Amino acid sequence: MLPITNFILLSAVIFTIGAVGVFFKRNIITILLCIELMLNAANLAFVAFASYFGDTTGQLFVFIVMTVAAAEAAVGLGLVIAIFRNRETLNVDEANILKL
Amino acid sequence: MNTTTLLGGIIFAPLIGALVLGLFGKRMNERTVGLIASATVGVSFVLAIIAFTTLLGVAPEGAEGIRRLHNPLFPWIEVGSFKAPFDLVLDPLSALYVVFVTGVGFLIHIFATGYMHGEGGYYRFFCYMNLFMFNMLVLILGSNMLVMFVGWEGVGLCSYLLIGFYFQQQGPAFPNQSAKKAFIVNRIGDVAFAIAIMLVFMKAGSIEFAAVNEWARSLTAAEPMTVAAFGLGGASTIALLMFIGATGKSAQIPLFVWLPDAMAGPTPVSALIHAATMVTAGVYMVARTSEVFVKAPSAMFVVATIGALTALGAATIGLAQWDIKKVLAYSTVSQLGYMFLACGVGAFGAGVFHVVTHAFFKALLFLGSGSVILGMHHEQDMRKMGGLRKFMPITHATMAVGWLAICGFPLLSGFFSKDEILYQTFTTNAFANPVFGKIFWGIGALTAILTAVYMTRLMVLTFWTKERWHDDHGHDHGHADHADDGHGHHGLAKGETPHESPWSMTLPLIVLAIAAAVGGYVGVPNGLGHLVGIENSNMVEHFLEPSVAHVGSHGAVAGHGVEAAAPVAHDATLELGLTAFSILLALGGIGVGFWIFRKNPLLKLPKILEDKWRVDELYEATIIHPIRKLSESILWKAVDVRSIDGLVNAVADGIRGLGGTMRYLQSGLTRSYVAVILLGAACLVGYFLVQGYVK
Amino acid sequence: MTLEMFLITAVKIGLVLFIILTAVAYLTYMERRVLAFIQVRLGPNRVGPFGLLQPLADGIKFIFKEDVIPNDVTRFIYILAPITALIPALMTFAVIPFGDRLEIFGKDISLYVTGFNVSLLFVFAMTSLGVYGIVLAGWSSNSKYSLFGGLRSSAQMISYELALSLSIVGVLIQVGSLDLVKIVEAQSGWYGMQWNVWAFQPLGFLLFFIAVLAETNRVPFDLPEAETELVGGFHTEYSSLKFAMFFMAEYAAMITASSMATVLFFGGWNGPGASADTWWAPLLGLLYFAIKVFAFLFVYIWIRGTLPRFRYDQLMDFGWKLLLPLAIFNIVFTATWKFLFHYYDLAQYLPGWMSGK
Amino acid sequence: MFDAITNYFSNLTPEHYFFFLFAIVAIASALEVVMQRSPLYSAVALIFTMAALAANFVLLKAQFLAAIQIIVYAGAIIVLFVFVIMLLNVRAEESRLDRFTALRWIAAPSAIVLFAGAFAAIRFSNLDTLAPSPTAAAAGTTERIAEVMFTKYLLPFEAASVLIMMAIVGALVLAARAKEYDAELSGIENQEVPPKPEPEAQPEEVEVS
Repeated sequence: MLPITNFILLSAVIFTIGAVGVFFKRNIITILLCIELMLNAANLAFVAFASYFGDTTGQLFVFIVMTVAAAEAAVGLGLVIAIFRNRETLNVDEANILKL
Repeated sequence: MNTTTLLGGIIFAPLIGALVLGLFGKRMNERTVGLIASATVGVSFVLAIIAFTTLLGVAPEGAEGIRRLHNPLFPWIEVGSFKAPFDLVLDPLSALYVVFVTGVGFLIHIFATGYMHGEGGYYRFFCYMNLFMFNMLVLILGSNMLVMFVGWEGVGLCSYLLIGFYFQQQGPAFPNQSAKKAFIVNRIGDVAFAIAIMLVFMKAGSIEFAAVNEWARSLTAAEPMTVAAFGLGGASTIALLMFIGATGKSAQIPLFVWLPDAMAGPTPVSALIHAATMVTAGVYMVARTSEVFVKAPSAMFVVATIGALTALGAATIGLAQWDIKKVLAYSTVSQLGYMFLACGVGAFGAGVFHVVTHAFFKALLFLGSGSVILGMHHEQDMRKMGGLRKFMPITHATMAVGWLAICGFPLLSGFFSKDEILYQTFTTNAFANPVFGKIFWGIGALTAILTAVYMTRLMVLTFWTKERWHDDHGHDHGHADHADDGHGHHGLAKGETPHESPWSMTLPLIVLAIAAAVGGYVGVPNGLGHLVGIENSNMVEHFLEPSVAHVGSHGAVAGHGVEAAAPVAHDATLELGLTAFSILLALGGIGVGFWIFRKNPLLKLPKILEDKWRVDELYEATIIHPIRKLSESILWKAVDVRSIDGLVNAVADGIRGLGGTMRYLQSGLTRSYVAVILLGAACLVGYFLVQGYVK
Repeated sequence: MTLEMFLITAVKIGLVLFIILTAVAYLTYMERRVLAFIQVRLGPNRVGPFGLLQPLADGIKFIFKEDVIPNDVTRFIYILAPITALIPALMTFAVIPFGDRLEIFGKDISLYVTGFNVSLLFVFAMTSLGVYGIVLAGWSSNSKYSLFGGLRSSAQMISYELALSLSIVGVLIQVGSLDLVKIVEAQSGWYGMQWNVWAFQPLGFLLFFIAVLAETNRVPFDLPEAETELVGGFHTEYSSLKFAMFFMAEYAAMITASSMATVLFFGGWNGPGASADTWWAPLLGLLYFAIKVFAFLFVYIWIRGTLPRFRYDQLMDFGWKLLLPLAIFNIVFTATWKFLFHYYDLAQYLPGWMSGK
Repeated sequence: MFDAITNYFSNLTPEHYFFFLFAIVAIASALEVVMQRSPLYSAVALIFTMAALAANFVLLKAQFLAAIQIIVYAGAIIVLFVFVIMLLNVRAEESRLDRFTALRWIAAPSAIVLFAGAFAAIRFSNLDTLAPSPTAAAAGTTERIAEVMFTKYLLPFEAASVLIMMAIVGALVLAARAKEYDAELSGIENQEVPPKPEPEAQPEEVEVS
């Protein structure tokens, strides 16, 4: 049987990739995608621990995380559209004024 | 514990009715609305009867031998050891209440379909009425104090909505003002009740009625009968707080002022809520927790005193009122005082019995007055009535039954219950000094005479003397003083005569008249029963025995209910003597009433009585006015404006200043934020690593 | 996993793929013939007897046509899109229970490829992936018609997927399982009175069927490929085998939808004699399943021959303001019903065939 | 040396192979998400990551979550992303000069530290000794999740639904406000509303033949 470290390590790798992506990308949509990546990495860790401890709680957290991700996508993309309408760009560095 | 789902049906039938009417009633015609409203309450009534008979077949359980039906609905609030499930329980006390509440409620609903004919907001009225029935039944059937509190507040809300039913009318003494008054006065009592619930949980560890009574029983001895007992936070304090709650709901001194004003609502509301059912909730609560009261003689003394004073005071006011509904309202307050007097001297069974008989005859009287008001085209002033016997024979006959019943005319229902209360008061040993019992009996007897007098006055003025419909007399008191039923035009026009009401109104009157006449035979006092050869004829008290505590004439002070359940020898001579005396009182009162008002129906009584002892003015001067002044000068101008606003503004200024400096951190560059977050995360991970390494 | 099981599964996969692809091919034939009948035409009748070899001819044509890839497309995604459309559509058949268990040469073989405890969710997962094929095709083609088709498609599918998922929750409440085999088994008995469509999900079925029409982009919800408005919608720029893949994906989705309707609402393989204890009973069940699926496919074509197309705003209003509230109402209704049965045990007052006891 | 490698491989079960397969797919597609210039490619790559993770969930006996992962993430969230990308018709990231190169010198080391820290934490932990739970399969069933969700974790569940509600309202407000902002940007709101011009005389109907 696989040791749990395999899954946790995979989770850590994906999380780091996501974190790096959030920092290095300039396109807002890609940044949001990278955040999803990080959330997914966390999900994997949750499920792994839930499975190895035989406890449902971890799986439930994944459920909640998915809810949060859905909410984040809805609001985030709403913001993206708003920014794009006013700025004609999706570069985060351009969207540096609080007032749209 | 016997589990059933019947009780859920009893409470939910009216709720469904209220929901249907509230949501869709606007599009229904009157027939459908009336049908739905009456039918749902009818269903409740039938289910209540079934539940009652089921209960009779249930084996008694526990040391107290209480029969119980239990219907758990859902777990409601659970915090730590505090549990308040939404459960319903039927025991003898609640069974009796449920049956008469649904029964009387059903009749009044039928009456109202006729009475409210053609009113605006017909469906709204019945939606509230059904909602009221739901809440009242929750109040009665709730298995713990919090569920009861839900019903308690619910009936308060419905009462508010229904008193203010004609909210369009504007003015200082008009329905919306009365509704607000009722609501606010009730809140005072509710606060006390809420505190009592908390205190009970603290002391007894549970708010289930069964557990609370168990706790009270387990107290070894009653607390001493002193004023200091209230400060101990024990049974006396709890009992007193609950009683304050009861004074609010049941209109006792000092919180009785809302009930007469509540007559601004439609008459069926007055009959159902402000005479028969809701106002007896206080008595119900006291009886429910009677074990606690038994352990607190000083609280019992307060209850009896307040009850007796209320009974007497309200009766005197009732003597001088001109508005037919006001007379009945003060009569209700007075009779409620009687019930509390009974509870205060430890005769809880007699008190509850009086609740039942009173529900019959008072509902009958109110409905009769409604019939009169409708027949007189919304005229409520008795000075403009008279001679109605010819025109409204059925109303007259049924009201006469109610009149005799409330006066305590022999062999009618009021006679039995009132007689029982007076006898129990006379022989009580709930108090250290038996003289108290005799004093209370004296007040009760005086009240009984006064009751007979003012009720006779009402009948004489309304039905028997010459017709005064078109007299100009009586307009001097102005319209503002008298709550009419929402019609710009009221009173009879020239040439009109009063008319009898439709069958939908007279039928409930007849049924109630029969109930008021024979309803007392379920509780014939044991002495009288003995006289005609029937032992233990007081079936009601026998039925209630397990579920209320016993003290006073039946057993030692603070005796356990079990001991009291044993048969006790009666002092038959004393009881029969007192019975004979109360017959004399009733007949005497009726006679006096005839003698005075027959000749001189418009006799003016002392102004202070007509002005209701000026209690409202007293409250205005001593409580409301000072509070208003205090709020204005100190709370508003000093505390709110200076301190609170000042504090808030200071905080706001400080934060603005801080923000002014901090804003330079907000570059607006998302990625710099991300970098900081990343740095922070890395620092955290590093910290934990180092810490782990050090370990 | 023994070699034997592996082989059996492999054979089953092959068989299912073969049957489905053949069915897809002949579905096109059936559609053309039935439409022709509705429109008082003849339809294809030249290739082979009654034109029965027409699908074969079409297939050969698709394969040998020139595969045009326009210059300005996003190449990788352009090629990926038809594959993304077809594969999930075919993968759903892995869990659809066509029939009961069958005994062959003493071996107990289930008449479905595989089954597990959340197979219904698997079907939904796969169908929800199907939208990518269309969206990616629309985006990568670099053509405004394709883009509009893709946009409309994604909006439409997101909207109707909600109603679709909610419409079957009633069934799930009643059956209490996400396993398609269990759902079918729960509908056996009482001569079809236990089929969910009567007991008690008629509204659920109606909503399901309408939502499924929209999910498969069929008339009257065929806005993504409305040929009169958008030339051809998302597949305007596709030709040859890639176009054929979209075509196959759409028809496979239709078969999936019909199968799901059969499984969820019409008792799956159940029918008179299908639960008998004989060797041929499962085969009979298979036949019943085929007949029911065929009936739904016919209704599909019938609707296409009869109804006009929705306008875009009507489509959105219909989905959000009518289907969704009705689906929620259906759930509340079913839950209340189930609760009442559970709590008050109303079933004891009903005749047996209604309560299912 | 050679023996060690053969030993290692001979000890592998099918689960190992599946895990490595999906782990490689997940990492590769995750890298692709970050490295692609076009958001759409990133989104497509993310679908693959999701699918690979869903497969990992199945390995961990969380079938319900695996299905939900595909339905919610791939079927709804990423579709939303793709929809927005299409709506705005975003092609590739503009290759304009990065104005804030200095930040990289903070972030890159931080990321390395982050990963190194996580790796070290896993490496030095005793997680390896954690035996798989025998109740793992029972913990992942729909019934079990539902039971826990609607009893013990009802409050978080309700909180999450409130969050979704707020997100809906927020998204609606953003979408509805957009017009107002447009008006504000073009300076219309500060001007007097010009009187409605009289409808011009309709041009003569042109005969269309």
